Amino acid sequence: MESNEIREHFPIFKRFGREGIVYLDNAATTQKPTEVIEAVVDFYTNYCSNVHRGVYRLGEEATEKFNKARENIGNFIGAKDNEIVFVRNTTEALNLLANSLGSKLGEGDEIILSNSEHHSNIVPWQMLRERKNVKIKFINSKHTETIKPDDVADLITKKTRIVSLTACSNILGNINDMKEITNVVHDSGAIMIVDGAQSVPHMPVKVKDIGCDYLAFSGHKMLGPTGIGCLFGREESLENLPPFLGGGEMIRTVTKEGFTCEEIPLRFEAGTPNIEGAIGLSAAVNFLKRIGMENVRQHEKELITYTMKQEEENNIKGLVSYGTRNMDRRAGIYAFNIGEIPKFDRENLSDGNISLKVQAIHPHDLSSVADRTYGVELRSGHHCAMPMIQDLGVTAATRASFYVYNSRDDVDRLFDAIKASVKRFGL
Amino acid sequence: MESNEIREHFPIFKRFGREGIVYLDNAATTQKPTEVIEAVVDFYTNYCSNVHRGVYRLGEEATEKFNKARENIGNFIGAKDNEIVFVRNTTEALNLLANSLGSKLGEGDEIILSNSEHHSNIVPWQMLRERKNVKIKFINSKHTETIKPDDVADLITKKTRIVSLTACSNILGNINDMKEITNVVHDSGAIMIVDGAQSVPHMPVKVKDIGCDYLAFSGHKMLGPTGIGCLFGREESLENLPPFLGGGEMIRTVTKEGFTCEEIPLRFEAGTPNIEGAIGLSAAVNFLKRIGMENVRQHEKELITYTMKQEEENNIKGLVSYGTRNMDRRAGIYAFNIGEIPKFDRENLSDGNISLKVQAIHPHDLSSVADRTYGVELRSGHHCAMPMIQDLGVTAATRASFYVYNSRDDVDRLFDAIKASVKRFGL
Amino acid sequence: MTDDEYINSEILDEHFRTPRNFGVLKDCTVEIIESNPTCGDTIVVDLKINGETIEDVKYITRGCSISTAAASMLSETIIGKTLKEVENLSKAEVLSNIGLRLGPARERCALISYDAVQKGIKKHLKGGKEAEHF
Amino acid sequence: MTDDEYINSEILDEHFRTPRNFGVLKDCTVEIIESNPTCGDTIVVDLKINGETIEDVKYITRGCSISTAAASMLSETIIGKTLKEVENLSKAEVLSNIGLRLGPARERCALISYDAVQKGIKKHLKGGKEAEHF
Ligand SMILES: Cc1ncc(COP(=O)(O)O)c(C=O)c1O
Ligand SMILES: Cc1ncc(COP(=O)(O)O)c(C=O)c1O
Repeated sequence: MESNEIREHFPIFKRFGREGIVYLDNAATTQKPTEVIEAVVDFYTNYCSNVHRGVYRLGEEATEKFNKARENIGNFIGAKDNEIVFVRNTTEALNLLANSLGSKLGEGDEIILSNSEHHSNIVPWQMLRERKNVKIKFINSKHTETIKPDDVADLITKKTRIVSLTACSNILGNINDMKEITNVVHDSGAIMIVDGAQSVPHMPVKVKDIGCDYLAFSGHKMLGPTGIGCLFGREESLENLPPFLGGGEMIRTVTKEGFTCEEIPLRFEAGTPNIEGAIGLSAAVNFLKRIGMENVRQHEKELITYTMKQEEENNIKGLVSYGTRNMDRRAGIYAFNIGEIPKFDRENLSDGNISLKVQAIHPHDLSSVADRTYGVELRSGHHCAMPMIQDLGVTAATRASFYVYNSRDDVDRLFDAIKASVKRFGL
Repeated sequence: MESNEIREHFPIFKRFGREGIVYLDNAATTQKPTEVIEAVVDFYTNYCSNVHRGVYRLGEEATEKFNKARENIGNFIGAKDNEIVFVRNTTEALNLLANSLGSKLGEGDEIILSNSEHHSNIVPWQMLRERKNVKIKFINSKHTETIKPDDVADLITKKTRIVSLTACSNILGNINDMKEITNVVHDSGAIMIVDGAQSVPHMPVKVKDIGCDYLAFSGHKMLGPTGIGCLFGREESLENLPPFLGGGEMIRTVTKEGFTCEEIPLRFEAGTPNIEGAIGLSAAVNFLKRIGMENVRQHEKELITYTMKQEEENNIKGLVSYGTRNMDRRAGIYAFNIGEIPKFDRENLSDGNISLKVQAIHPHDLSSVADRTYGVELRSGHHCAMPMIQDLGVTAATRASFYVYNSRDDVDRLFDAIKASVKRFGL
Repeated sequence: MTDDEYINSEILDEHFRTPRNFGVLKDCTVEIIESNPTCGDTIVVDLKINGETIEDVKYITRGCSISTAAASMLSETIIGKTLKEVENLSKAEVLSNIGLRLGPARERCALISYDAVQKGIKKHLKGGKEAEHF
Repeated sequence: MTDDEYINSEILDEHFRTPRNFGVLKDCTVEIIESNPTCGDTIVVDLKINGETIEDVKYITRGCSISTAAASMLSETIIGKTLKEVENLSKAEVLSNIGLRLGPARERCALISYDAVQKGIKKHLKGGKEAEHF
């Protein structure tokens, strides 16, 4: 399918029309095709019921569809169905791991992260540190460089228990080689966790290829509903993982004295799950399979390459952009600034030092103008990656991120919008 | 609205027709009216975007609708919007509390629960006990009795920190007087948590009336989507509650060294929330408001009273039912058995003692026959309340549970279905 | 499962009302207690294993018609078989023996005895003898 | 906010390009550092309070046009006012001074200086003097 043909499947683009909206905030969340919406409505209309326990027809149908969804999503990343735990989102998956793996860690054990992690792959570990006094080490890569196996190897010690890294940075678009990194990590005996929030939606991902122990991703970033995401864990890994949330469905028996657990993956799914979420995500996976993940990746690579070309040709004064320039390792994510507003530094803000007239357009202003002039929807701010924003030495950035329905026209409109904001707010 | 008129709003009943289906598993999950389905589809079609940060029009609309949903749901239970935390379900809300309140407890601190709690109000506390060596005490009420303030007072000691009780048992239908119980608990200085999974959907509930510190409920049990639920916490209580999950949205700043938290309620909502879930639940609340919660309660009280009458008139051999006979304190929940299969007891199962021919119909068989003969959808099993099932001395029970769209005809069909199962499996 | 199958199945009735090999094996080699989380049913399975062969099986259950009938049929299937043969028995075969199309919840009822037997063999091979308590 | 309002607002431009009372107050009574979680902007507000009156205000921000202009307008509003008067100033008034219809995210930009000032007054009343570090 071409991007134009793909767009036809998305009611929101029909509603706003070609001129109305250029949606470029796909790293935050994606639009939903008719196929996903219909799968959700089908559940409500034809077989709405709780899952797992009902022996009546609605309950059986709901359970079957729910189980099939798990199988289908597992298959998408090359996993068995019992290796897929349904969670709300990537964030919950990583918290589950920080808690359940964390319960086995002790003082001084080390966890390795990187400076390009999303907050959801930082804060859960910092919270664990508060409880357990573990040590967190950061790989500090330059924004132009992907994370290399050596960067990890350099930090590994005998005390390293967990390495948790994003497969693709949501701000730089840098794609890290998780397979090679996993090898290094496993050689040291540590556990490898991959934050797949920006990789699973955008490129072929097979867990057996990578070899990682765990992989987390969110449905809403891959055409699916919000409120549903997955934690993949290798069967052996999940078998040994202590439960996280307790309640219905995850138990086998409960007495006043104690409880015994269900088998995996149900052991990790306490309470009524997001049933239509799982079913909707499965429909999204089918949609992506029809396009083909190789094609998704190819399409986005072409768009980001075209973006680089447009950046050069437009030669906008003060424009700075971030991320690797190696397009083989670059996802469809484009973060930039028009002039850089330096990061906040109390020390430097004494009276003598105040230079009000920073030669820059604040990302919020840029986004608002882009929206109001060309209907271009951009994200501005810290992108939940404050440590990287800090390392870039800035206060914020503007980000465009592409998906299957975007086209070169959208990139052209992006640059029109940037120019409009320069016209409005340029100093 | 009459139940017939109400049914018109539910596409699933149109699809199956009056004769096709009698849905009586409402304590597990409820059907969804067109209004809820349309609210969800509207999000996908007209303003699909992530919330909180977008400064473009879709993002602003999504954020506004999401915030309005929170306000509306809060208003429904008499709470301010910042007192409503969005979670997946009741189970997650109770786990959040067991973790966040639990982090402040120490060895020997006491928690009071009851024998009619759902597993999701037992297992999280048992998991806390594993971590912290706290003590759990159970109120052991007879199934014919609601929980009385004195039952709680009897167990309270100087070490009691938390009392967590269901406002309405999901197996007995007993409605406990949470206001009086809360008074007793607060007099002792302990924290009062109410499991509102079966009360908020079925009767007027105002948190200021009850006076409790926390209240948990699930959207899918009150005409809303799955994957969305709420934890209400009094402003002062939430302000002092440590965060649970870490990640995006719940932070104010993140550096490699540490993080600071957002204000309540966002502090407790890490990662992308279930946006359409919240919006759908708000539409469900509007639907319930139109009916009026007094009317909902009155309708269900009439149905359960009628059920008692039918039970008497049909006089089915071996039928035993559970729960209080005081209809003022009884929700629309009817758990019963045709003959009681005794609970499993290894000691009693020596060769001499084996009596195969238990004079009983297994609840699974009853449910299957009810479904296949009269399209009556019942739940059978332990209803995620094994301790109460154990105290009833049985292996399982069958349960019918009513909601706004059920009618006396449905109760008649229930008894037809029971009689059909006696015909098929009666011994 | 169509109405007819379930409501009228004679084989189901047969095995449910007069289950074969019901009871306790005093001289069992291995005993397994397995419970069905769907409804809290519990089954006790006693296996008498001699070398490579399952010489005898008895079980106690107060489960539903399907779990009782499935246990009864399974007991008839496995007596006299080798451990390997029983280990190779697939869920699909067990379900097809019962001959009813079952939904996911009732399938669990039909397979609880199968799960217990498989666990029993594993336990035996590991040298375990004592009963597992829950 | 319509296109015209935001794109052409003269008052926004005025205050953004030449913000009033920008800078540091060496002899401030209380200083507050507030950050906007939406985009990581940070504002430092210095208040000089004499008895019941706010005698002077200065602030530093490198936020967007709206947060800068809002801080500028707010500083003009509160100089010379009593603490009570400022405490009674509502968010709605501040937003209406700016005169643009703002979405929820930009509203936070417009209110960061307001939040800082309110916190500053609270801190002053509690007797706090040192700067709050983040
Ligand atoms: C009293 C009670 N508490 C808690 C729950 C758990 O609800 P959920 O599965 O939505 O978390 C239920 C649902 O069955 C319930 O009835
Ligand atoms: C790399 C990465 N990790 C984690 C997340 C968090 O995803 P969610 O909000 O769905 O939990 C995101 C989303 O922005 C992301 O880009």
